[in-house]
Amino acid sequence: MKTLHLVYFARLREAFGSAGETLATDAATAADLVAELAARGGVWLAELGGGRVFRVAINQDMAQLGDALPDGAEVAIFPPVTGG
Amino acid sequence: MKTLHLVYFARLREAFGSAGETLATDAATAADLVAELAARGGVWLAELGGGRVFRVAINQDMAQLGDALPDGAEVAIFPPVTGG
Amino acid sequence: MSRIRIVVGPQAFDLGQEYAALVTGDVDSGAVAAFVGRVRDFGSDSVMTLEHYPGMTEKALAAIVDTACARWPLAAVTVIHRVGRLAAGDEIVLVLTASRHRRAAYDANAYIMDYLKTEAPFWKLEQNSAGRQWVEAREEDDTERQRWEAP
Amino acid sequence: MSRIRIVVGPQAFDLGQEYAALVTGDVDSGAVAAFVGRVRDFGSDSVMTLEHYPGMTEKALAAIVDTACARWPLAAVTVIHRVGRLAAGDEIVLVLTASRHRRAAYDANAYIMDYLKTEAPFWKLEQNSAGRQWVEAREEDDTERQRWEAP
Repeated sequence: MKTLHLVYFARLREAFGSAGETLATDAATAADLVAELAARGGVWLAELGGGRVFRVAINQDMAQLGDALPDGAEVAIFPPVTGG
Repeated sequence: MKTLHLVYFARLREAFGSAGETLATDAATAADLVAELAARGGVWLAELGGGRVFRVAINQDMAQLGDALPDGAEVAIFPPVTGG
Repeated sequence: MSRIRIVVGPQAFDLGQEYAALVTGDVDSGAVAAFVGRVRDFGSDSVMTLEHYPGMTEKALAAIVDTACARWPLAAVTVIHRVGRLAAGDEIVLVLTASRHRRAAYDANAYIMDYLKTEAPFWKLEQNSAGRQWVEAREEDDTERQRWEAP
Repeated sequence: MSRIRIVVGPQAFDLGQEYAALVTGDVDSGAVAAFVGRVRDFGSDSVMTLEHYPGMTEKALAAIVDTACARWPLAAVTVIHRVGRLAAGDEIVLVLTASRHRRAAYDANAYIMDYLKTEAPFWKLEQNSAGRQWVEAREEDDTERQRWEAP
């Protein structure tokens, strides 16, 4: 079991009705975590279940779905960025 | 016979010791004019005789050596430009 | 070492002042390129809100600028990105690049903008009398970034 | 029609003021690119003198800007080129391009500079304690211009 600090931004923050949460999980990779969240159903499934594009950052670095999740990591999930 | 208003700039102005002159000539093209000037010898030959690069403008448009010279034209001869 | 200034915050910036700060005392940078991104009018009473990911934003911009400095001979770089509420015509982003070489100043500037657009965690929310919507990422921005990755 | 401002003269320019004049009232140009060329230090007491061909200079710059406006969607362009005596660190040239599109603003700006460098009749004379010399044209500038002519 590890502890992750999840943060959500922009459209996902609004869709989830949450800016973040602390989660105890066995997820080894970002893909595992996303699958666990999508399994909640509803807006979680709609946003993370494959129908829409999102990005993941681990400890404030852009990450790939296959990347490992260290214990205590800050994991951010957000839409493709639109700054500039 | 036509009349041309010649103007010289930068290194060529200094080499010729002249900012310009009015010339009565039979030169049909820029190349004819350049040959006529180079035939003066000395600095004219040194600058226009083939050893150094120069540019010609006819009536304030960049020109090629084969371009015709209209009567009354302003013909400028100068080194490659170095602004900006 | 390049002089680097990165600012993320709600304050407006002044191009003239930022340029002056960049070049004062520098008689070696013959070329300075600048880019300013502005809020375009998207309808009556349009307001844009820029959200970002504090902490990661600064880290991502620093990484992009460091990569640019490794790739081009840059004497100085400034990147300023605003967050919060902005109106049509307001400035959003400023990138300044100073170099001995014109091409380096231009290319590094465009590189920084192309990566900022696709890697830095900012999101635009547009609101006007017709409603509110999060701006969608443009495929074009990915294409423009990818040209820097060609072999 | 693009708004075009071309100035050739001895006066210093102010980037901030020129930017403000370019964009004031324009809420459609989301992208503004700028380039400033400056006198680099080339030795103690260095002084540069910019000579030009009055009349042809303005004509050549106008032709370059018109071509850029035909090639890219530009809302406004400013080109300022100084002549006369300048010291190290002084600004020589300013090009501002405003567009709806980032890539157009960058490319048009670089295009104008590349053609200005090879087609506009300006000449630089450098003077310092070591002597005086006319700056030689660089082959590199021709190469950079030629990339716009590729089929």
